[in-house]
This record gives sequence, C-alpha cells and structure tokens, in this order.
Amino acid sequence: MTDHIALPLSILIPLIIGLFVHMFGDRPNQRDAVSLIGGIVTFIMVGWLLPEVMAGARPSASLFEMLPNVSLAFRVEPLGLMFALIASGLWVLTTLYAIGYMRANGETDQTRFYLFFAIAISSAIGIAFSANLLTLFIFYEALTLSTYPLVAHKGTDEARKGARTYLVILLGTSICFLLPAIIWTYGATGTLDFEPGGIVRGHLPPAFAPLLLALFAFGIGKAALMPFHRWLPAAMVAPTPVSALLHAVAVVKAGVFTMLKVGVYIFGTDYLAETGASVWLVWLAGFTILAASIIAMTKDDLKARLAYSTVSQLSYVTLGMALAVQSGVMGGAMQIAMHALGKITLFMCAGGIYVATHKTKVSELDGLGRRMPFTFAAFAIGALSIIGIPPTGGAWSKFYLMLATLDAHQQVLLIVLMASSLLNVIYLLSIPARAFFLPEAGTALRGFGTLKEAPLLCVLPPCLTAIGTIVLFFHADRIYWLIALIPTAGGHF
Amino acid sequence: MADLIRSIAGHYNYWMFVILMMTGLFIVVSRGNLIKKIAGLNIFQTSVFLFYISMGKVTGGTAPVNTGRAGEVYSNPLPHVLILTAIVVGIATTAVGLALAVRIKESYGSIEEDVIEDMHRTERPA
Amino acid sequence: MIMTLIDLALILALLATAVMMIRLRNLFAMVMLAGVFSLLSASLFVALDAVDVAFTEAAVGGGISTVLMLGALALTARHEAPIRRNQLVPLGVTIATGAALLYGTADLPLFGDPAAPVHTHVAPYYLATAPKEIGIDNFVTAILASYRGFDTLGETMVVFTAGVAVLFLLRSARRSRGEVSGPRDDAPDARSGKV
Amino acid sequence: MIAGATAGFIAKHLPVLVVLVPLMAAPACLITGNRHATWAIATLASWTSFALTVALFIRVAGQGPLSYSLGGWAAPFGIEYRADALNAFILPLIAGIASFALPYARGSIGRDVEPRQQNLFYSALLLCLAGLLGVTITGDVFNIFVFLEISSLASYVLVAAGGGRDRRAFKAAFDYLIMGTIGASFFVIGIGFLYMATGTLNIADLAHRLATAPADRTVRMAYGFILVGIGLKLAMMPLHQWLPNAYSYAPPAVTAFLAATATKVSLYVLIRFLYTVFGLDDPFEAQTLKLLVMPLGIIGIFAASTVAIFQNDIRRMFAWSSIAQAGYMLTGIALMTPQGLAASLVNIVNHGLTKGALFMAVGMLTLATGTSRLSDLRGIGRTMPWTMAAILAGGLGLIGVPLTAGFISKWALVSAALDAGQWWLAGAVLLSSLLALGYVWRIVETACFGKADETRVIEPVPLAMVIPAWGLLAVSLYAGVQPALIMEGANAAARSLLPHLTGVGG
Repeated sequence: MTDHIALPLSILIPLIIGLFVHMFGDRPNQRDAVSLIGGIVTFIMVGWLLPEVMAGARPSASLFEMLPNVSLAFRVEPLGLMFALIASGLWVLTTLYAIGYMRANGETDQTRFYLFFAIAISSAIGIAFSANLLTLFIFYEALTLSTYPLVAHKGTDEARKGARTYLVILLGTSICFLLPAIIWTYGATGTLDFEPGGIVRGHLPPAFAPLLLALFAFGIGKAALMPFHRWLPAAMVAPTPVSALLHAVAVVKAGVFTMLKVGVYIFGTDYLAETGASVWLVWLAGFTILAASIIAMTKDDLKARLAYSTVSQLSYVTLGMALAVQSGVMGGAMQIAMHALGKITLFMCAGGIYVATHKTKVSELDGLGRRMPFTFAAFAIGALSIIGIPPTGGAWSKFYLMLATLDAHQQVLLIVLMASSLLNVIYLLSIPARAFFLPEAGTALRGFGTLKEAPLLCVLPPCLTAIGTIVLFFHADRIYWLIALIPTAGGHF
Repeated sequence: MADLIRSIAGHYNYWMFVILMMTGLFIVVSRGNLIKKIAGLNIFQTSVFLFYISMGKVTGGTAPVNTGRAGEVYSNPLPHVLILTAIVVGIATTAVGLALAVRIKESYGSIEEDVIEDMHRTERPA
Repeated sequence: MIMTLIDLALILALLATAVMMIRLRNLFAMVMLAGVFSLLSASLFVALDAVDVAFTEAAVGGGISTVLMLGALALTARHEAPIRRNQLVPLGVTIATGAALLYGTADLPLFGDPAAPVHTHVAPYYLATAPKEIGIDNFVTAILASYRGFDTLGETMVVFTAGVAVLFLLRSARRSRGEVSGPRDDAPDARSGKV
Repeated sequence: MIAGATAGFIAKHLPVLVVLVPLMAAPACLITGNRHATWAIATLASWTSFALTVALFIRVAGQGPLSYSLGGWAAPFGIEYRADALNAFILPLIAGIASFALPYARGSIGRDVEPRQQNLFYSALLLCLAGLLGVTITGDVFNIFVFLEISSLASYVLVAAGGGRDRRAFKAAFDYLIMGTIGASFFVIGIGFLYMATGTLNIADLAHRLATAPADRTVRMAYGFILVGIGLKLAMMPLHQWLPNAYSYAPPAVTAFLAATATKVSLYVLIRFLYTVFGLDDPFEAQTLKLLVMPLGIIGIFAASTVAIFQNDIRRMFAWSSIAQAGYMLTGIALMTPQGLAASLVNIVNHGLTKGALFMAVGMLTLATGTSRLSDLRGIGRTMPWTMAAILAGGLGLIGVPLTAGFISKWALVSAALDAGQWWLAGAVLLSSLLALGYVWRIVETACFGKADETRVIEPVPLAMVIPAWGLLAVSLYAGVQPALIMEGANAAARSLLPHLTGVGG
C-alpha cells in the first residue's frame, strides 16, 4: 500500500483533526488547541518526507483502482513536497492568527470554520501528493467544496453571493474544461500518471496540443488566469484568515501548482517547446500579469487590491510553465513558495488592521503606521518580497523568471515583468508609505485615540512570515536544491 | 388501377380502425371530465383490439376451433389469445381509473379537470 | 361480399357511436353508448372469426365495464361541464398520430391474405400441433392455457392488482369517516434516531 | 440432501423464481392482513428476489445467456424468459432498490397509509416489483406488455397512496394512469405492427426475422410507436408531464422506489427494442435516434434542469432532475456506440442508486419538518445536519463531483461522446452539470446558510428510515469509488448488444 507512513498520515491527520474539532465544538479552548497541534503534527509529517525525497526516494501509496490503469494513488515528488511543506507550515501560523482574529472579531460558527479549514488543508496536501490527474482532480474538487463554507462563512447576502461566484467559476471551469481535458488525455494515452517528460508525446497530434493545453489552462480555474479570475476578488468576503491561507496559499497555489504539474509531467517542457503549444499561453499570462496589476491600482479596498495582486502574481507561475524552459519551471516553482510567504504576510496584516481599526480602505490608513509599527513594517517587507526586491525571497523567483524569458527568447515578456514590478511598487509600497509618512487623517480616526496594535496573535504571525521572506533570500539554496530535482529536460544551469 | 383497388379493399378496415382509435384518443386528450377520459381510453383500446383481430383474419377461414376436417382453413388464433388478455388488462385499468375518479370527486368535489386546476392555483403552491 | 358489407356497416356504426360519445355531455347516456360500442365491436369480432374475443368483449366491455362506469357515475357526476379548454392542440396531436398510423398501414399485408407473415410463422405450428399436444379443440383456449399460459397468469395478476388498487382506494377508513386528511393514527413504532 | 435438491431446483428455475417470489408474495400479503407480518413477508420476498437476481447475474456473467421456457413450451411458440448480459445487469438494481425501499417504507408509511390499509400497500409494492422484474427478464414482447401493466397499475395506486396527506396525489395518479395507458396502448400498437411484419412475438425470433426482412413502413411504424409508448413511460421530454406531480405527491418510499426503478426499466425496454429487436440497420431507425432522440435528450437535460432550479419544493426539484437525468441516458443510447450504450447503462444504475437515496433523505426531511418547501426549510442544516449531509452527498452525485457515482456516469458519457467525435455533446453534458449545481446549491444555501426558524418543530425520524437511506447512499458512494463492477457489467452488456462493433474502452 504505502512505503512511507508519513505520506498517508499527512493527508489523514488534518481530517482526524477536523473530527476532533467537531467533537470539541462546545469547548473553544480545547478546539483551538487541537487545531494548532494538528497543524504542527501535519507539518512534521510532511517534513519527515523531505530527507528521503532529497535523497532521491519517491514515497508512494496506492489505494484502489478506479478506472483501468488509474488508481487513487499518491507519489511524493519534489514540487509536490515543496507545496505541501508550504501549505502545512503556513497552516500552523494561520491557525495561530485565526485564533486571535476570530476571537477578537467575535465570529460565529467557529467550529465549522476550523472543521472545513482542516478539510481544506487535507485536500491541498492531497493535491500536492497526487500521483495522477484523476487523484488530483478529486482533491481539487474537494478543495473547492470544502472552502465554500469558509467563503460563505458570514452567511450574509453579500457573503452568499460572493461564495456563489466562487463556487460557480471554480466548479464550472473544472467540470467544463479540466474534466474533458483529463478524459481526453486518458482517451488518448490510456494513462493519467504524472511521468517525467510528460505522457502525451506520441499520442497527441501536435496540432491538438494547444487545444488540450487550453482546456487545462482554463480548466484550472484556481490559477485565476483571465478571464476566469473573478472568483478570487469575490472570495474576499471571507474572514481574513481564510483569505490569508486559502487565497494566498492553499487554493490559489493549488491552481498554479496543478498548472506546473500539467506542464512538466503531462506535456513535458520539451514537448511544449517543440510544438510551440504554449506560446499563446505566454502572452495570455503576460496580459493577465499586467491587466491585474493595473486593476489592483484602481482598488481602494485593501483586500480587493491584494486579491488582484494575487491574480497578477499567479500568472507569473503560469508564465514560467508556458515558457517551457527549465529556468521558467524553476522560477515558477520558486514563485509558489516566495509569493505564498509574502502574500500571507500582507493578508494577515490587512486582517490585523481590520481587527484593530475596522478599516478596509487604503485611503483610510494614512498615518496608521506610527500607531501599528509592527504590522506595517511586516506589510512593507511582504510587499518588497512580492515586488521582488532584495533582501527578500521574492527577488529570486523574479530573477529566475526574467532569466527564463531570455532563455525562451521572449524579450517582450521581460519588459512585461519589469513593468509589472514597477506597478507593484506603486500599488503595494504606497500603502505602508502612506501609513508611515502621511499625517493621520483626523476625521477618519476620531474615536480611536488610544488605538494600538491588534492582539498579539494577530501581529506575531505576520512578523514571523515577514522575517521568513528575508530568511528565504539568504537560504534560497534550500528551495533551489529541492526544486532542482524536478525533472525537466535541458540540463541544469 | 386494379392494384389500387386491391390495396384499398385490403386496407380500408385498418384505416377505419385507425380513425376509431383517434376518436378515442381525441376524447382522452381534449376532454376535462375524468369519466369521459376513461370512456375515451376504452374506445381507443377497443379499436386497438379490432386492429389486432383483423390482422388474424384469413379470407375464407373459419373460427379457430378444430373441426377435425382435413384442409380446413382457420383464422389465426394467436391475436385472439393476445386480445383476450388485453381486454382483461383494459378493464383492470378502467376499474383503477374509476376508483381514482371517485376519490378525486370526494377530495375535490368535482371530476372536472378545469375546476381541479383552478383549485390548485388558489392553493398554496408546492 | 355480404360479409364485407356487414363488416362495413358495423364499422360505420362504431364510428357513429364514437362520434356521438364525443358530443354527448350527459354522462349517463355516454356510458350507455359505450356499452353499445362494446356490443358492436363484439359483433365485429364474430365477423372476424374471433368468437372467444367476442364473448369476452360482450361480457367485460359491454357488461362489467358498463356497470363499473354507472357505479362511478352514481358516486361522482352525471353531467360533463361545458368545455373550456382549447381543442386545437388535442386535435393536432390526434391527427398527427392518426396520419402516422395511416402512413404505416400502406405496407401492411392485405386484409385476410393467407400468405401474410402472421399466418405463416408460429401460428401454423399451433394449428398443427395443438389438437395433439393439448387435446382441446378450441385453439384459442389451448394456446391460452398452455403455450402462452404465463400470459394468462399475468392477466390474473393484473386483475388481482386492480383488485388491490380498488380496495386500497375505496376501503379507506378516512373515507368512511368523511375526512379528507385526518391526523396520524399510526405513529412510527420504530425507535427514533438522531438525524 | 434436501438442501442439495433445493439448490438444484433453484438453479434450474432461477429466471422464473426471480419474478414468482414477489408475485406470489403479494397475495400472501393480502391474505395475512396484519401489517407487521405483511411487511415481513414483503421484505423477505424482496430480499429473496434480490439474492436470486444477484445469483442470476453471476451465472450469466460466468456462463453466458440463460434461456428458460415457461411451461416447457419452446420459444417462439411458448413464452421464453431470457437472461443475458443486459437484463441480468439491470435486475439486481430493481430488486436491490426494493430491498432498501421496504424497510424504509416501514418507518415512513404510517404517515400516509392507515394501519388496516398497509397490507394492500405492501401488496401493491410487491406487484410493482414483480411487474418490473418480469418486464426486464422476459423474452416475449407481449409478455412485456402484460407485466408492464401489472407494474403500472400497482404504481398508480402507490402514487395515490400519498392522497391521505395531500389530495393532489389522487389527481397525479389519475394523470399518470391516463398517460401510462396511452403509452401502453402505443406500445401494443407497435408490437402489433411488429407481429404483422414477422408473425412472431419472441424477441430473439423477432430480431432474427427482422435482420433478414427488408425494413418497410410496417417495421418503421412499429419502431415509432414503441419509441413513443416507452418514451411516455420513461418520461422522455416532451412526454414527461405526468412525472413531476407523481413524484412530488407519492409517499416518500414510493417516490424513492419508482424514481430508481420504473423509468429505468422503461429505458431498459427501449434499449432492448432498439438494439436487440430493431438492430438499427435501417437508416430511418438510426436517423430517428440521431436527429430526434438525441436532440430531445439534450433539450430535456437543459430544460428540465432549468425548471428544477426554479422549484420551491425539494421533491419536485428532484423530480425534474430525474427528467433531466433521463436525457443523459437517452443521449448515451442515441450515440449508437458500445461506449455510449455502456455509459447509459452505468448511468441507469448509478442514477438509480443516487436518486433512490436522495428521495429517501428528502423523505426524512419532510417527515421531520412536515414540509418539503424550500422556503420553509431555511437553516434546517443546523438542526438536521446529517440528513442535510445525505442530501448534499446525493446532490453532489447529480452534479457529478468526483468520488460519487454520478461522476463515473458523467465520465463514461463524456468519454463515449469524445470517442464518437461528438465534441459538442461532451461540452453540452458538462455544461449542463452547472445547472445541476444550480438547483443543488439552492438547497445548500437555503438549508445551511439561511436564517433558521426558531419555532420549528422537528419530529424524530425513525431509525427504520435512517438506516436504509444511509445504506443506499453508502452503496451509491461505493459505486463512485469502486466503479469497476458496474462498468464491467455495463461494458459486457453493451458488447453483447453490439457484437459487430468492438473496442470498448473504460
């Protein structure tokens, strides 16, 4: 069945935790403690797999055959392990943060919240470790469904409307595009396994390759490629911890992770490069990067601005895959990690600001930085990482992606990336800049004379992740050695 | 011309049964009175029976009862067998339909479809 | 020739009866006409050599059915209300179905043609072997009781089903008490679970 | 010794015992009178019948088609029971659903049927079951008619059993009776034409003689009338008008049973006629399927799903969903490929299981709250989380979310459409899932996120309902994760019907 106990456990433990959370529903302290411990144990389980994978082992597990030649099966490979590490690691911090946030805001239905949170994490790790497309698809849908109650959490008309958009776009794209893509792949190749070098070569006429890729690219709605990006801003009706973990890490990263998996293990970068099947996707990703950045600039709502920033940043990963060169895949994989850490910092800061001041608009934050120095400092560092300025980890992923545009002889895209970074500077750095350097807007803060930082549990986690982005700048080699194991042809550089 | 006449002579009673059937069907679909619908259904079914029986007829044949005479031509007994069964099925359906009509009358006070539908409209919609 | 004329006369009488049944709003008279319709068709069955069917139709269609209908009328209504609904759609449906059927009859074997497939396959076997195998001179009875005896069992079960149905519908206690929907008089006796 | 002889007797008469057990148990129910004893007899009969159908399936899978001459009269002169890969695949579904529906009925029927009437109710349920099984296993077209009428008459009264609570059930049953009888009469006209063209009533003999005879108008008319007649019984759009009322007002156990079996058996009869009897060699027959049945199926999917979204009554919503689902099955049949046919068969079984479980769960909800109106059920998910979870699980199956049986059906149908080069069909099938998402989510949103009515009284739901509902749901979920058995059965059936076409994929 399995050759490493940590593999099934890392998927099962969050589910078991969910069960306990449900049982302890009427005892909030035990419930929250269980959530936290569960996160730590899950992270340890995933981490346990790291040395083996670095050593070249590929732990796998197979449950049962669903279709001829396709089982519900798992296999740990470097890219998936990296994603699982990020998801489970940040789950711990987010749980800490959520405890602070949910209590400070007096949210109802907290048990349901933690329950579905745990199921969502289990689904994300399931996606990370899937050995084939069908298994991935199952967990992909499970992730959509388990995050729906989180998005609709508040139960207001607005929340239900946003959650409906969320569900319809994510389920709709996956059923209408991703599923036929999977069925087509299965019909053509007779397998759905993720294989180094891809599986479609020799089974798919090159003329059809762009079409199949398009079904995948639009089918993976979680990657928020335009025009199927609307769900992400819609999901911002959710409580901030949800936005932080799911819409900066688990859900969106599951999307671009799937995109990379499809590019590397279903098509194979060589096949994409030879057939030119992904050229159109390069341009679409480039368009999404710029367009979403421009929309972000127009948004005054902080979470909406961050959401559009995410839409833009996700397409960096798609772009890395579509460039079909090794440096692109490396950059894309690194972007998953770096952006996760950076964006979760920003969301947690946004939540902290909301808890402390109940402000949601960028224009209302003038001068707040002096009252909430830690929050805004963390925000600034996170923003630097998103933009890609040293000494933050984001610099590395941006570097590799720029390299990739050159490797792929797509100089225009290099300019796109640079322009996007410039826009990032404007719409992200302007926020801490206003908070620190502009005078307090008297009217906006009337009544908040004694305003201070949010509760400790809302401040500590973003500070930790902000520090994390800096640490990653200096220790990017750790990630590098892991993702260098991703089998793309073309050799190392 | 002779062919045409032969064809007409050989098919006219099928046509008549078709027209009869349609008379019955018309009553079923056009009338709102439940009892009348069932009567229409009976006409429809009886016409189908006639259609079956006429296909069993052999010119110059006799009723399918063994006369013991060699070379006797009999009409085909199988359609008769089928229709005997079908007649019984038909009366069973009629009985159930009428019983339902009686219950409808008791519950609604009417067996007119139009009246019943009016009541449904004014009731709380399901 | 004389048979053909009788045939034709009966069919025309049937048609006339059916058309009158469409028009009659007095349900009592309509039921009487339905009985006439059955008896006319029974006569036609005789003309078509189907004596067993004729007996059954006369007894069941003309007798039992009429009695049931009259009984139902006594419990419901004697007159049909004026027609309020649109007659064009039903007419269209009927004409379309009839046209399809008329179209289909064109390739049918000619009436009475002894060479038709109906008379050359399966049926000759019955005619040839039934007297020997079954020992009943009436072929219809022989087939009914033996070769297709299972249909006859099915037929019995149809009647049984109708009996169950009528009993179920008309023997209700709520009915006799005159309630339309009474209170629950039978609480579920199984233990209840958490749902 | 005796056991051996009994086993030998059962093995010898297996095909007929499948039908005779429930058929003969029905009079026994009537005579017994006591409602507890009646229920026990009925349940035992349905379980026995289920065991026999499973045995038959195993036997046919192992040894090939099985022919049984009733009364010892050889076909085509006598009536033949013939179990092959196709009907041996459908039979366990029918008897299996009955085995779940009867325990469920024990818990729920007290609301609809007074105690002294219950023996009649169980008799009717058994007769319906026996009729459906008889239709499926018989190899004689007229015998199909006779058993179809047994099951139909029984199902009219079963629907009318809901009249104790809501008088509209009587009218629904009456409409069902009229439509059903017209359908049966059309079917009889159709087999009359077939008989005129061939002189036989035996299915195998018909197939053999039609394959050699030139297709003339007589055969085409037979085809048309059988298609319409059966179309009425299976609620093919636009012949579906009887269904929403019948399913909405029947007692919950009846709706669950009929939705999972009656229309499915009609679909089986359609497949049997199209593929075994007619063989679809005649261009008219093939074109009718392609240009009429398939578009009707697709229109049915979209139209009925859209109507379902706007229903306020949950049972009515799922009734419309059943009409839509029949569209998927018709589309698969109309593809005229082994894959399409196999997809339809998978769909028949999977949807039968899912919808049966779903109607049972909705029945629990209705019984507990006294209503099935969505507007009265706001926030019910908080008070009845497990029942709502069951409805959600079934609903996800209708959408076709992975790990549910519905996903397998959808997968099979889309594969078949892609394989046949029908891209637009694959797209339409997937797009229509979003409509299913629409109506399922209306329930989820209202029930889970709506404001709960504090004054609502929740009556306890008997375990006799809970266990069968969850049991059937578990079976349907199992069919979603372990689809191999059903898929293989469907593939074998499709292959046996289309032997001249090979290359059946997964």
